[in-house]
Amino acid sequence: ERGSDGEVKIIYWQAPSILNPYLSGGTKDIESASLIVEPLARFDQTGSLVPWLVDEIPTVENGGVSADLTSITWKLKEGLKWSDGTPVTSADVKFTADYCMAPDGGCAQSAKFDGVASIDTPDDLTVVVNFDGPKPVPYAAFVGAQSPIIQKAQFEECLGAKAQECTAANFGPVGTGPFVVTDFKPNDVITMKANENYRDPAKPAFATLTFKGGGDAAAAGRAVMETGEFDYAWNLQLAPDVIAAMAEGGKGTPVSGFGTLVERIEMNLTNPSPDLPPETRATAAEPHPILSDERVRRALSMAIDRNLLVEIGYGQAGRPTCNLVPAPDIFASDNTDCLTQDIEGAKALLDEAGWTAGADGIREKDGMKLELLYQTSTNAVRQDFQALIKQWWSEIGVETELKNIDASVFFGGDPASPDTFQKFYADVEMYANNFDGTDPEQYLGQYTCEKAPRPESQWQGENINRFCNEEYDALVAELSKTGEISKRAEIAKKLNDMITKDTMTIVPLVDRGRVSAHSNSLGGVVLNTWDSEIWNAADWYRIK
Amino acid sequence: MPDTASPILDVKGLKTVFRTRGGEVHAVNSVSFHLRPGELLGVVGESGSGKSVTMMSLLRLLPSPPAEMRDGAVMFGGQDLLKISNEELRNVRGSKIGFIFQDPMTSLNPVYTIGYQLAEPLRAHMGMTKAQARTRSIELLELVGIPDAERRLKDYPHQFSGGMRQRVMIAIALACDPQVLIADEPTTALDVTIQAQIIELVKELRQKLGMAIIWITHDLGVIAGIADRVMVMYAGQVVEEGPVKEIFDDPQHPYTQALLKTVPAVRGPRAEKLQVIEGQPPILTEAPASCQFRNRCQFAFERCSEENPLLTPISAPGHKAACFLVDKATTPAPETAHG
Amino acid sequence: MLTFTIRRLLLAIPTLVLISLIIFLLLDLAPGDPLADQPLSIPPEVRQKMRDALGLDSPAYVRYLLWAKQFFWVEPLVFFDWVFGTSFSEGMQRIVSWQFRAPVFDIIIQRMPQTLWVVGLAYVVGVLIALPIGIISAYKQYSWFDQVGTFVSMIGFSVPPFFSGVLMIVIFAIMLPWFPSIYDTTLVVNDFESFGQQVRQMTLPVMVLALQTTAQLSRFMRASMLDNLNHDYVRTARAKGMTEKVVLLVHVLRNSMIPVVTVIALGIPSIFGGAIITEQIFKVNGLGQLLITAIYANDLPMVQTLAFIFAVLIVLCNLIADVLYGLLDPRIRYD
Amino acid sequence: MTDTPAAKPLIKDTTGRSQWWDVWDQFKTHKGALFGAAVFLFILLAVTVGPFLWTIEPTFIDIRARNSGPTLAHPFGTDQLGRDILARMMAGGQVSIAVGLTAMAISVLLGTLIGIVSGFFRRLDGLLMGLTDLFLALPLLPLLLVMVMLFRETLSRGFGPEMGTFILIVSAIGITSWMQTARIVRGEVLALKEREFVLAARSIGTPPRRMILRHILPNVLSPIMVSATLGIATAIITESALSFLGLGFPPDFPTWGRLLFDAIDYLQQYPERVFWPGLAISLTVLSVNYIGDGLRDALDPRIRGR
Amino acid sequence: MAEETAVGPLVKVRDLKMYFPIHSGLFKSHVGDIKAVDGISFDILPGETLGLVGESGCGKSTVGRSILRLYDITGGTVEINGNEIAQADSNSLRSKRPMMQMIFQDPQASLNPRMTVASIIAEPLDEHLDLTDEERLARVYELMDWVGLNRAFAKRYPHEFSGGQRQRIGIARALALNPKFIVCDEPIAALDVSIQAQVVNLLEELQDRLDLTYLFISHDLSMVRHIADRVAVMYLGRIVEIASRDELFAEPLHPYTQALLSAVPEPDPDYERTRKPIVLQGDVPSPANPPKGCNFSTRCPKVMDICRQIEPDVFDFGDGRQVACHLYADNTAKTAGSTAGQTTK
Ligand SMILES: Nc1ncnc2c1ncn2[C@@H]1O[C@H](COP(=O)(O)OP(=O)(O)OP(=O)(O)O)[C@@H](O)[C@H]1O
Ligand SMILES: Nc1ncnc2c1ncn2[C@@H]1O[C@H](COP(=O)(O)OP(=O)(O)OP(=O)(O)O)[C@@H](O)[C@H]1O
Ligand SMILES: [Mg+2]
Ligand SMILES: [Mg+2]
Repeated sequence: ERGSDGEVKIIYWQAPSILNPYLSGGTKDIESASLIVEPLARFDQTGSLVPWLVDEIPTVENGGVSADLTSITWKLKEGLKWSDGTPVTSADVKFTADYCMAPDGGCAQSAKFDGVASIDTPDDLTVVVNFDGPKPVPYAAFVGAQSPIIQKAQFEECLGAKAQECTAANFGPVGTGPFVVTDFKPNDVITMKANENYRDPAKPAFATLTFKGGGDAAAAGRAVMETGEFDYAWNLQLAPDVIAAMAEGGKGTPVSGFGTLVERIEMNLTNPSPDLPPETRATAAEPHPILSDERVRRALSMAIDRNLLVEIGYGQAGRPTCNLVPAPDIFASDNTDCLTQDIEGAKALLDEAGWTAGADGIREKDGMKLELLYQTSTNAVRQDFQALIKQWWSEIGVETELKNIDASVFFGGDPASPDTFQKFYADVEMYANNFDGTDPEQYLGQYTCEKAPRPESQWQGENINRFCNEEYDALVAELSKTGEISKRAEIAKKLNDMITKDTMTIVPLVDRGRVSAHSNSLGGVVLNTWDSEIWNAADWYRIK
Repeated sequence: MPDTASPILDVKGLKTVFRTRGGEVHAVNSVSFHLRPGELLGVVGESGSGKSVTMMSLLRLLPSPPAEMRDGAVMFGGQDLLKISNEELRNVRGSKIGFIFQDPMTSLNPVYTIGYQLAEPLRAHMGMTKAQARTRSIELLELVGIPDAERRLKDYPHQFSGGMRQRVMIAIALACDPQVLIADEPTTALDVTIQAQIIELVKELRQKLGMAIIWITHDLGVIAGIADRVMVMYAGQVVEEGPVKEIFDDPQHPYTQALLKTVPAVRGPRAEKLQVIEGQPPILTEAPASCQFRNRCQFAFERCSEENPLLTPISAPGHKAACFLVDKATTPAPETAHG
Repeated sequence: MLTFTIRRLLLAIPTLVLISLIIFLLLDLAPGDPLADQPLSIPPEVRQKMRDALGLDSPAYVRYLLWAKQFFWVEPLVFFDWVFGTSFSEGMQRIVSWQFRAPVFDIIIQRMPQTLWVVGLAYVVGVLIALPIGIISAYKQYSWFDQVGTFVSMIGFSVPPFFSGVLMIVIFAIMLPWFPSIYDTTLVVNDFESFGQQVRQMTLPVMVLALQTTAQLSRFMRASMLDNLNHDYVRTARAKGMTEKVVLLVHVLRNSMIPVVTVIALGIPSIFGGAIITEQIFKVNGLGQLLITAIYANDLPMVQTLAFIFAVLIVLCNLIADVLYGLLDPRIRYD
Repeated sequence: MTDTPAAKPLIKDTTGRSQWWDVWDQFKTHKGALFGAAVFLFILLAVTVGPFLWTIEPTFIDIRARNSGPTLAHPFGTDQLGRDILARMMAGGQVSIAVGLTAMAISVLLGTLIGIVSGFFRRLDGLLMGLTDLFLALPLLPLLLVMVMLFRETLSRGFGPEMGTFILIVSAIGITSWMQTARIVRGEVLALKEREFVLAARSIGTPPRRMILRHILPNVLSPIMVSATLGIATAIITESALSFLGLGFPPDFPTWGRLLFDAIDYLQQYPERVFWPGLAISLTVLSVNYIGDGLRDALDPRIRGR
Repeated sequence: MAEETAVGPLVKVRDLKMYFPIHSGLFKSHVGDIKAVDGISFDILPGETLGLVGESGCGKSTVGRSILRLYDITGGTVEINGNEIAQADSNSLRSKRPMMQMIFQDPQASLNPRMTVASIIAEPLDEHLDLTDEERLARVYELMDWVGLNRAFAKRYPHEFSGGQRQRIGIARALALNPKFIVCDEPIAALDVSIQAQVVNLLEELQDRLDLTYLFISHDLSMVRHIADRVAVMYLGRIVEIASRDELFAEPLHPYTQALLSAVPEPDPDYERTRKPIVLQGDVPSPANPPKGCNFSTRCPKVMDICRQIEPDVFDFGDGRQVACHLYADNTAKTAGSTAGQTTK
């Protein structure tokens, strides 16, 4: 029964700063907002699409998607109401698109609306999205926690540049979700209460919800598993033994799930030497003196024991992987060559490449030492990885200099800073990345030649490695035109292999899952890594 | 003053030692003296001779540590001030014995008004109300000659000149009509003109109130003007004691003699060269076992470095000196007879 | 005194303007990007659009002048409107945070209570503990109390709060579940029970913070007391027959407090600066946490405003310290 | 002038001896200081000579031995990667102490310089005190980020990555922590300026520079000493915060601060891991503080003579 | 001591003024002055000692310091040994420092507690001469001998000495550069009676030996009588009377001088019983706000109406004796200019 279970308390060690997913793509913001605003369809814990505010997922088969793949028709559930009691109509859906696509709005999710030409609302419950060309995978707009429906009445005045000024709306959006905001303290705490007008009269079971933010993962885990002050803690990026010890506290249980997040080492194919002029430093004009050689890259990969990395860094929240796209299953390549460490093989490969051991044990070739600068963002697990990998590499005669950079600088795109991951003023760097939803097209499309960051593009671009291969570019183009799912999977696997197994441009290490924890008295938790982690909060209840 | 009146304050064999990091300092060594009612006892001696420490020991005003009263008795009103409880002592301090300190500039608390500081002992010892204390404070300030007393109660010490601060100190000391007033160099820091004012004031007050006074000073001129009896101290000991005329006209101890000669005069013939007492006072690291003045004394002989001369009565009544050379009145009477 | 105060205030204006400019230039020069915490899956073109929407790319002097106008003109007007119910500021652009797209002052005001409660109270508690410790240590110099006090305050100096805070949590929240480890900023104190709850949740952070304040201040107090105990007026008070209590607490204390009070006043800005690490450990989410998250998020308007308010407080507290000095010590008159 | 024998006990035969012997003589009498010096010396020895005796590399990972408690092979145990904590403590100590001392020296130098100049030259006073306020108000983190951005690479190239980072960190801590010292010193100088011996020096014609060096500086030594000892603690701790933010040394480079910080996650499972660096930092700070106390007394000839 | 030859004065002070400005109000505007020294003139002949007496705060120290240009004076001229001091720039001033030196009131405060005796005495040598270490040490020893300090004390610190010894250190420092003229600012005030005599004797001895000229500031009249050849009496920033020692002490003319002398107690009980000091009422007015007319008019026992209106002229009684008091106005023949103090010989 709605509201019968009292209060539920969630802690995110990153605090939400805004409740409008269109103005911030941060996980904390999107997931907290997912309790309030909802999309038309979601991904479930297995990665498959489930209808949410609609009755069924439109497909070509059921006629929801036009045969030429240029439009998709969504039919809203009947009787849906906003939390303020007004009905949800197709106009709200159309408005949502207008809102995000308005110029000067700075919409964080505008990529979701790529290719949307127009939206028609033939009636109050029908939404037709027309694309400007065939769209093999039309489930981007209005799908997933990133792209929920917002209320037209509330956001009407907030179009375009004014979006930034609508504080009240951004802090307390009217939604269809199980909860409504009663008080939002940015970067601190959100208090919510059950949505009176939620479509299922029996839900949510909790009358109020407290969403606390801030602190660190250890404290969050402690609050759920040891002191029992909170019911749910998000993303416990802690060493496995620490989590295990906390679980012994007996108040809560860690849960984990896997998505597409892959911790990887990126090889710089261009020369980052500080001696080069800034115009050509780390650009395609200067190939990397060491890493341009595929054998060196492969040897570096072979020296790594991914199983141990998982054991040390992630425990049950990680598994070794050799793929950039580890999931969903149909897109995941079966490539497992890298999983066994092969120090001797690596040595042999380096010998073959002409790198011979020098007097101090460090390999050299043509008077150049095999020395690498290895950078990553600041994070305890990453620093442990760095230390381990450095040791392995030293075993094969590679000298490594480690560097860690504050995440806000490393991932901040400031073109003036030498320490951003895009600029890549290092030989190798390590971080994790994933893609939204289940389709890797855009993700794999990042490694085309023209997406390499360079001075002309203000160092913007996702092709961090400056990988450039015509064949790859051609395959990417083909993928964008292919609609059939098995065909797409085949191309995607090929792309994945090209950039990992074949060229060792990207050296995947760990397929990182998500570990969260919930108290033993909280029932109904289903960890979902494809959508908002707390996607089914409406179903949560208190175990009596 | 008749010799017969029983003393109001009788100090016997007072010994005060400071324990410092560098060892002990024997600042006061077996000092005995007495004070009769209504009498003004002048105490002279050069800097460091133990004048202040002696007087502060009487009221146990020295911080302990480092100071330690090793021995002696201070008889006042039938009690030994060195033995009574702190509570009883507090009833003597400020109410029966007033104290004026050496440096008027720092002896008043800078952050309280004069009125407050004056009223404090009045309220503590005489149980006065605020209003009574105020009235009395005004009286007192007028008594010590501070014009516009009522208004000045609200002033802070720094708003007073040195001379006026000293008057305030006197007013505080007199607040509870003490039987004994101890004035530790009350005019040394002041100009002659102000000094003259204060001396006039004290003479006047003495006549009015009839209290006994101990007046410490370096300035023999001041002593000559106001004292009935004089006590000369050197290195923590009394070396000579007697009626003022005796001391100035017929000094017995070589130190007193020298002291009198070092002072140039404003009147009379001018000496070509000043007399000096060569050398320095000794450092009092242990209790004296010999004459402390011997190194600076032109008459020193062997015995001086073997034995510490006792204070011995001399022919003139009430005149005593601690020197082997003095012409004794009778057979040397042991010093213990009385101070 | 009044003219002194006014003169100092006037003199402070150019200093503060200069400080604001320097803070701005520094922040502008600093690397980092307000979009750093956005997921990597957001493509660069979209990022660029978000940046444009925040007005990030206009030239520095434009942004500075805009900020200055907003800070010195718009925000005071808003305040005026709020107090008098007028509407002069209508339609004017306030200083808006890049993280929250909300006026920074609203958020600062939201954060104020918990910071003042926790950090402020810790300061008060620290002061209240430090003073008696300092007084007793001085009065009983070299006693065991004094020695222990010295030792403990040294420990207080040398143990960082990120250590002592976690230790407190482990001991008093986990092993002995007496206090909560997470501060509830939404708690409304309206009855006895919620008051108790508030006290309980403040206990640990206040203890951690107070330890540091106590350590520093008790040293100061001790030194100042020792200094004053040797003054002549103390002897005068004793000679007047005052009890030791009066001598110590009336005469010596007030004099010793003069330098200490100014030290206390100079420490006040740090209350408003929040206690970054302690706030983080206990999730107090006060101004310190606001500043640090704003820095991490490269929320320049927020950082700039907070830093500048901090500068104003520092200058003001300097002034307050001087004025207090003058008020407490009648010898000093600034004219 | 004659000197009475009674005055003699005060006098040591000071002619042949350098005054540093006097300082040492006085220092010796301060029990706390002597104890502090002994502890500090011990720590210094442990971190410098220690690595020659205990030869395990601090960065060597023995993954099988990870999270081991104190054993013969690892007397202090190992960390989550199986690195020997004793070796790391010693290596970390070298860095932490070096950073602490150098950063403190920089901060004290700056603070003293600015304090003296602004106290001594009235005209510069307003300006320099404004500067002090500015530095107090500047948010530390962005300042550090800017410094790192502007100088890390140049310094790394000039001095090697480790030395470069060292210089960077030390100067970063130094230039952001001098303000307190400056204020205190300024106050002292203002008071000293009124003392008669400064006037005496002026009547001799001593120029300002020598006036400062000869008369002012030695007399503000004791407050400087106090800030210096406190400064070491702050510097060691600030360094740990910096390395945590990734602004410090390379991540495999142990420092006490980082060891402490890393160990806090494991506080419940392996409390000894927190204990060692915590103890080391506290002991260092404590011993330096007592040394400071002793030095202050020893350097003051007025106390020394007693 | 001055020999009756036609030598000109060594020190010539004319209309010296030293005002300390008082700033107040919002913009620290200049609202007034503390007129610490308000137009005084005097000469000091070579080898002579001029005593300067007066109450505390009357400006004695300020005169001494102004003459040595330790303050930037407000007005007037100072000439020492033919050199203009009052307006000299800092470089030429520095080069003239060796000939004029000062001895300070508080021997404790005027010695840097962190310097050894040797380095204190050597400081002027370092500043002005270029000596080798040995020469310097030799000179330091010589100076220590002169002032009667045991050479063995060279490495000791000031606090290890008694007051008298400390003052000797100060004297040695002042003598280091062979000055001609020394300002002694109450060199004995902080010392004990028995030590005072030692220091005064030393000063006299050194004067004879080194042919020094002193300005001896003191408020101890008996000591001034002993050491000074001529005496100037100051009251509130002005010289009220200047005369040779014997004349002044035998027959003080100015009412203030009379009061001052009568207030000095004598160590003679008989005399003291009969002495009737002229007790001045009230306090010295503030130099920031001196009374109209004669400065002394507020406390003068012989005050007349004119005193409160008009500042008295200086009346010259010949032989260098001058008095600034209206009482002597009928002594018309002896009126000098408005500047008191020139020795007219
Ligand atoms: N707190 C103390 N610690 C150690 N020695 C002390 C202390 N107070 C005084 N003395 C010593 O006691 C001796 C006597 O000092 P006291 O103050 O009584 O001298 P005094 O005769 O009053 O001199 P003055 O005329 O200078 O006031 C001196 O040698 C002094 O050094
Ligand atoms: N630097 C200064 N600033 C302002 N006023 C000053 C300064 N120095 C001295 N005065 C004032 O000038 C007047 C004369 O002071 P000065 O020190 O010359 O007196 P003095 O005769 O030497 O007194 P004492 O006998 O106490 O040494 C005093 O009123 C004093 O307050
Ligand atoms: Mg005394
Ligand atoms: Mg003077």
